[in-house]
Amino acid sequence: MSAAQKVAKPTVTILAAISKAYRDALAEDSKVITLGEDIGDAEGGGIVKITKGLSASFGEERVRSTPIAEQAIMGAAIGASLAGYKPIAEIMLMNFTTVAMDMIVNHAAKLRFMSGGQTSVPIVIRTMTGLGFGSGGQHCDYLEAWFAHTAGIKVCAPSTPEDAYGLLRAAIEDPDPVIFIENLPTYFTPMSFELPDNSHRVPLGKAAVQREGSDVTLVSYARMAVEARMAAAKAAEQGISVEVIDLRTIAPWDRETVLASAQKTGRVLIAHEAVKQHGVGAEIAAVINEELFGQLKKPVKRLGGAFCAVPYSKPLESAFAPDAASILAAIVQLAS
Amino acid sequence: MSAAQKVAKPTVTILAAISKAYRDALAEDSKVITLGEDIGDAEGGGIVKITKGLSASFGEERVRSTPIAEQAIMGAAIGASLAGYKPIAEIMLMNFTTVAMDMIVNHAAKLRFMSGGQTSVPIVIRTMTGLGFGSGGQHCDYLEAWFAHTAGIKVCAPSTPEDAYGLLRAAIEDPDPVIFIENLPTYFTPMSFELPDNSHRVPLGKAAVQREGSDVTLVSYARMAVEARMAAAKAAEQGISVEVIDLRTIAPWDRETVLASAQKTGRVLIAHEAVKQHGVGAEIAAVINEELFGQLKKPVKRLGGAFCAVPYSKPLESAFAPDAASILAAIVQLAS
Amino acid sequence: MADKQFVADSPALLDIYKRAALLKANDERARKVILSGQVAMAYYSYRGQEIIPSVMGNVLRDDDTICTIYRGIHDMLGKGFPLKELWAELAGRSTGSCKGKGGPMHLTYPPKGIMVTTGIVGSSAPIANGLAWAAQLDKSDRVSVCTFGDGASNIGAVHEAMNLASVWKLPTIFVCQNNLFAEHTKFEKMTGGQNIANRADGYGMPGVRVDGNDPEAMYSAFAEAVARARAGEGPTLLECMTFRFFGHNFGDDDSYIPPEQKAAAMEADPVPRFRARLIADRIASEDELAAFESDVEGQISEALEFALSSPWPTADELRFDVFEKEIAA
Amino acid sequence: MADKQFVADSPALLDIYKRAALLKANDERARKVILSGQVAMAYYSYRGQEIIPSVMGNVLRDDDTICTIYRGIHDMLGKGFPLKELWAELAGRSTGSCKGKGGPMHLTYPPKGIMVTTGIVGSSAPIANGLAWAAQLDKSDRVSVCTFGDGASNIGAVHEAMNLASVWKLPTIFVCQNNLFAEHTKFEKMTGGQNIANRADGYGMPGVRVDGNDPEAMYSAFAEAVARARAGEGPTLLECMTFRFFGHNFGDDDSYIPPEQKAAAMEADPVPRFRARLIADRIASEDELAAFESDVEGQISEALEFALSSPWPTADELRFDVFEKEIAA
Ligand SMILES: Cc1ncc(C[n+]2csc(CCOP(=O)(O)OP(=O)(O)O)c2C)c(N)n1
Ligand SMILES: Cc1ncc(C[n+]2csc(CCOP(=O)(O)OP(=O)(O)O)c2C)c(N)n1
Ligand SMILES: [Mg+2]
Ligand SMILES: [Mg+2]
Repeated sequence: MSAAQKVAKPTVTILAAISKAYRDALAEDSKVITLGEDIGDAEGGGIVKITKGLSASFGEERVRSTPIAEQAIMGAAIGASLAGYKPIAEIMLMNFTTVAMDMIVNHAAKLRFMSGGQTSVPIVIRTMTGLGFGSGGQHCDYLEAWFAHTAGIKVCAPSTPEDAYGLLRAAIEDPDPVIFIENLPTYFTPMSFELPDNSHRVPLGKAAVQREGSDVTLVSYARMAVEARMAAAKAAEQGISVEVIDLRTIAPWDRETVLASAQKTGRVLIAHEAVKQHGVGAEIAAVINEELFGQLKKPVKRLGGAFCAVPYSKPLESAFAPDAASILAAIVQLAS
Repeated sequence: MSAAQKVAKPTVTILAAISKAYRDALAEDSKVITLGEDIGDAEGGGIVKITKGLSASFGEERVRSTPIAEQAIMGAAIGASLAGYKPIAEIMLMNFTTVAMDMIVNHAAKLRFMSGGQTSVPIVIRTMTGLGFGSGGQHCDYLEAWFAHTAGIKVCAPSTPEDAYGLLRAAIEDPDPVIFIENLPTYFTPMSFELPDNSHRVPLGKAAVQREGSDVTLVSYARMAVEARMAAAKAAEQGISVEVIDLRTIAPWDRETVLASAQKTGRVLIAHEAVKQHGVGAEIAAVINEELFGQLKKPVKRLGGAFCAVPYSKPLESAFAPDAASILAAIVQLAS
Repeated sequence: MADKQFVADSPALLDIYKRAALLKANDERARKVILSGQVAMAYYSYRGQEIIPSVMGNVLRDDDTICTIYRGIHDMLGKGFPLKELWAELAGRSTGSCKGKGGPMHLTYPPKGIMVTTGIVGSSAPIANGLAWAAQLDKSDRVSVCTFGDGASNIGAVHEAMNLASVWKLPTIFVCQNNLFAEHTKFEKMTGGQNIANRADGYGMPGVRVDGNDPEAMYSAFAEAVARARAGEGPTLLECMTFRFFGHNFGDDDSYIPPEQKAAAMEADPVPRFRARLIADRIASEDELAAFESDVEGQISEALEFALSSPWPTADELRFDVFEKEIAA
Repeated sequence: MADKQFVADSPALLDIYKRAALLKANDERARKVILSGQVAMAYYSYRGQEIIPSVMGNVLRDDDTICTIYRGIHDMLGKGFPLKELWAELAGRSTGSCKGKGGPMHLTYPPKGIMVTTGIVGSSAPIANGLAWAAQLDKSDRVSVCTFGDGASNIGAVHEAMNLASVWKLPTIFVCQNNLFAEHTKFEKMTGGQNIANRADGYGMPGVRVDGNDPEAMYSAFAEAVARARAGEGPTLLECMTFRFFGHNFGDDDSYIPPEQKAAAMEADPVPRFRARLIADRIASEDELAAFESDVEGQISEALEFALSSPWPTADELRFDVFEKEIAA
C-alpha cells in the first residue's frame, strides 16, 4: 500500500471482485459456464448486476438465464459437470436452496462417493443472504451449518474483495462442489484499493488471521468478520489485544490456525449471524474444547443469531444478530 | 414388572407402539388426520404397515394416500393445520425431507413467528431412517441437526416402545410442528411387555435417565441409545458405572438433565449415527463446556457417523456409525 | 356448470370497481410513502393488476381462504385486509397484523381468510390444498384460492399441488396472474408451451386463460371456478392475463421491459377504463365515484397515521411466537 | 421428422431381442441369488419391462448418456453395463463399478454413458438436462436420456426439468416407464389427467404414449425422439406402457395388485412373445436364440463368480471419494 493510498479511500467492493472473478474465469476456461434466474443481459444481468455483461461477452449458451426452478437449475449444473464442465449455478437467495436441497445434498455432494470416484461434480453454487434490508424470514437465512454437516460439499463465505475473488476462482477450479455464500450488505462497501490480479487465489480450507493479538481469539466469517474487525479495533483502544480469524472457508475449516491461536490466547469467542444453537460455532467450540482441554482460561464463548426466524421490523432485525458492539462486550467479558 | 414377566421375553415393538399411538389419536380426536405415500389400506397400509387398518377404520378422507410429491404432502398438512386440523404427514424416508425442505423450514417452522402468532402449524412429520439394510446414501441419512438448528420446529427420536407411544401422542397434541424420527432397525425388536395405555404421554423436551451411574455420562438417542444401553451394561461388568441418558427430544434438548449428570460424573460421551462434524453432539458438547468449565475431568467425547455418505457395502456400512463396541471403548478410555 | 351463466350484475360491477379503486389508491400511496422515506420496505407494486383481486374479493366469502405471495397486497386488500393493521405491519410496528415480525412479504389476517403470504415462489399452492382439504373434511362449501405468477408456474411446488388437487378433487382455485414477466425475465423465455392454462388438461382439470383486466370476463371465469369448487367438482386453473406497470420491485430498473409494451399497457390502464365504463353505462355517477375515492384516500391517510404513531416492537419479541410457549433454547 | 419413418429392421429386432433376453435372464438370476442368500440387497425387479431399455440400447450410442433410477438395472444392461462390474457392485465388493459404495441403487458406469442412478424419485430428470446442455455446448449430436416411473411424473423435479428442456431446446429424452404402479399405489389414484404423455403439450414438446412392450412401436417412437434430439429440435416425452411382474421390491407383498391384472400381464409376457415372433418371421432360428440364451446364462454365472470371489472393501474406503483429495474432517 503506497502512502498516497493510505490516506485515500478504498474504492473496490466485494461485488466488483466477484464480477471480475466471474469474468476472468469465463475468459480463461471455456469449460466454465453459468446459469441462474435473471443472470443474462436481456434480464438486466442479475438482481445486483454481478453478472452484467457476461452473456454479451460469452454468449447466452454459456451464461444462461433460467426459468424459476431451482431443482432444474441445480440438476443442469450437476449434469453439465458430469460431462466435464465447471458450472456456476446461482441460487438467488440462500432460503431458496431449500427447494433444491435434494439436488445439492443427495446428488451434488454424494455422487463422487456413491460412484466410487467415477464421477465428480465440480460445481459452484453461488448464493446470497444478508440482514438489514427488512427481508424477513423467507429472504434472509443462514444455513451454512447444514452444508458443513454434509460430507462432500465445501462451504465458503468471504468478507473482503481479495478473498471473494481468490476464493471464487479457487472454488471454480476445485474438483468438488462448493457452496459460495455472499452477503448482501457487504457487497457495496468499498474495502480495497485494487481489484485482485487474475492469478490471485485463496486456497479453500485456509483461514486468514486478519489481525494478530494475544488476549482473545475471535473467530468469525462473512459479515460477522467485518463486525469482528471493528470490534477488535475498539478493543485495542481499551488495551485488549484481539486476534481476528476470518475462517473464509467454513467447511473444511482451518483447525490448525484456530487451535494455534486459541492455544496462544486461551480465550476464544466465535461469532456468526446464523442461529447460535447448532450453528457452526458449536462444532468449532466442541473441537477447541476437545483439543485444548485444560489449557483455556475461559470457556469458549459463542455469539449467534437469535432462536427465531429473521424478523422484519427494524428494531427486531437489528437485535437478531451480533454486531460490533455485542462482540466487543463479549471480548471485554472474556478478557476480564 | 412381575416376576413372571422377568423371565418371559418382551413382545412389544416400537412399530406396534407407533401404530397404536396413531390409532388412539385418530380415535380420540376427529381433528387428527394423516397423509403420505401408500399409507392407505388399498396401498397395503404403508411400507412397514404402520398405518395398516387405519383408512379402513377412519376413512380415506382422514387417512389419505398421496401421489409421490413431498412438497404437496407437506403443503397439504400445513394448510389443514392452519384450519384447525392436526395432520400427521409421513415422509417415507428422511432423505426425502430434502425435496420438501422449503415447506418444512420456510413455512411450517416459521409461520407462527412471521404471522406474529396469528397462525400455528400443529403438524407432525413422521419420518424414518436407519442403517443395516444396505440402503446406501440416498435411503439412509441423519438430518436431525438441520432441524435442531431451525427455530420453530421440535425434533423427537425415541428408542423404546413406551417413548415412541408417549412422544408421538405428545407430538400430535403439541401446538407446534414436530419432526418425529423413527429408526428402521429398531422397529422390529420386541423391547417391552405391554403396549402403553392410551393416557401415556412423554413430555417433549424431557430426557430419560435410562440407567443411573456415577463414572461416565453417556448421551444419545434413537438407535444409538439402544447401543448405549448395551455398552453401559458391558461397562458395568468392567466396574465402570455409566449413566445413560436418552434425549428422546433432540430439540429442545433437556439441558438440566444432561448438565446435572455431567456435573456429577465429570466425564461425558455423546454418541449419534449422524455425521459427527456439526452434528447434534457439537451443540451439546459446546453447552456442557460453557456451563461446566473447569468442572470436567476429561474433555467431552463425541462419537458420530463417518464423514461420508452412508455406504452400501456391508463392511463399510457397519463401519460408518458407532456401535456398542466403539461406545464401550470410548467409555473405557474416558473412565481411565 | 356448463349451462349456468356467470355474469356480473351492476351491483357486483360497482363493488368490483370500488375494490379496484382502493387497491390503486393504496399502491399509489405506498410508492409515495416509500419515496418520502416515511416507510422503508421491499415493495412489489401490483399497479395494473387490480381487477383480478377485486373480482376475487367480490365473489369470495370471508370464510373462503387465500394463500398469496409477496406481490399480494392487492389480493389481500381485495379480500378485506383492514388498512390499519396492514399499514402498521408495513411500517414494522407492534400494532401490525403480525406485530411487525412478518412485514410486507408475510402479511396474514385470518379473520378475512388471509392465511399465508409467502415469499417463496410457488409455495402458496401446496398450502392452499391443505386449506381445501380442511374444507372437504369440514363438509363446508368454502373454497381455497392461491395466487402465484407466470414465473411460478414453472416451479415444482405448483405442479405437485395441481396434480394433488385434481386427484383429491379439492376446492382449490389456482389463480395465475400472468403479468408477462418474472422479475426481469420475459414470459416466453421461461415458459415451455404457449400458455399456462393449457397445462391444466394434463392434470385433468379445467384451465382457462382469461383477460384479467376485463372485469366481466374475469368475473365469469372466477365465479364459475368458485361455483365448481363449492359444488365439489374440484379445482380450476385460471390464467389471468395482466401487466405490472412498475417493474418487479420498487426501485427496480425496468429497462428490460420494452417501452412500447409498457406504454401500451399503461394506456389501457384497467382501472380508469373500468371507471369510465361504469359512468357511461350509468352504473355509477362521477360524483358517487369521486366521493368514494376521496373517502378511500382519507382511510389510507388515517391508517398511515395510525401506523406511524404506533410503537415499535421491542427486542424481547424475538423470544415470542417461535413456539406457542416460550422455550429457553 | 414428420415425413421420416422409423422402422426397426430385422437386425435391429434381433439385437433388441438379445438385449431383452439378457435382461430377463439377469433378473431371474438376481431373484434366485437373493433367495439363496448369496447376495443381500434391495432389489427392484424390472421383469416385464425389458423391451423399453432393449430398444433404447439398440438405438443409442455409447456416448449418449442415461440417468436412471433404482429400478434401472434393465436400463443399464440395455445400455451395455458390463456384467462383472455390475454383479460385483451388487455384491458390495471392491471390484464393483462403484467399489461397493453405491450398490444397486447408485450403479454408475461412465464408459457406457451410464452417468447417474438415483434413488430419489424424479431426480434423474433435472440432471439429464445438464448432460444435454453439455452436448449442446460441445456441439455434439449426442442425446441425454432419463428414465423415471409413472409415479415420478407427479413430483416437482420432473416438471421443472421438462419445462427447462423445452425452453432450452435440449436433446433430452424423457422416458416414463408407466408400469401402472408406484410402490403400492395405482396409476389412476395418483395421476390427475388420463395419462402422462398429454402433459408434454403444456410444455410445448411432443408427447407420445406408446406400448412399451411392443418392440416395433417402441422402436419407432424412441428412434424418432432420438432423431429429433440429434437434429437440435429439442426434447420429447415418451410414456411407455408396461407392467412389472413382481411387486415394487423383492419380498414385497404384492396383494395390492389385482390378481387378474397380474395374470393377464404375465400371460402377455413381452419377451417370449417377441421371441416367438422372431422365429415365426424367420428373423432368427430357435437354435440361434437358444444358443444365445445359454451363452448369456454362462456370462451371468461367470460374473457372479467373479463378484463373489472378489474382496470386500476395507473400512478406510470411508475416507476416500468424499472429495477428490482426502481431507481430514
Ligand atoms: C423459490 C424462489 N426462487 C426465486 C425467488 C426470487 N423471485 C422472487 S419474485 C420472482 C419472480 C416471480 O415471477 P412471477 O411468478 O411471474 O410473479 P410476479 O412477481 O410477476 O408477480 C423471483 C424469481 C423466490 N422468491 N423464490
Ligand atoms: C422423493 C421420493 N419420495 C419417495 C420415494 C419412495 N419411493 C421409491 S420408489 C417409489 C415409487 C415410484 O413409482 P414409479 O415412479 O411409478 O416407479 P416404479 O417404481 O414403478 O418403476 C417411491 C414412492 C423416493 N424414493 N423418493
Ligand atoms: Mg409475473
Ligand atoms: Mg411405476
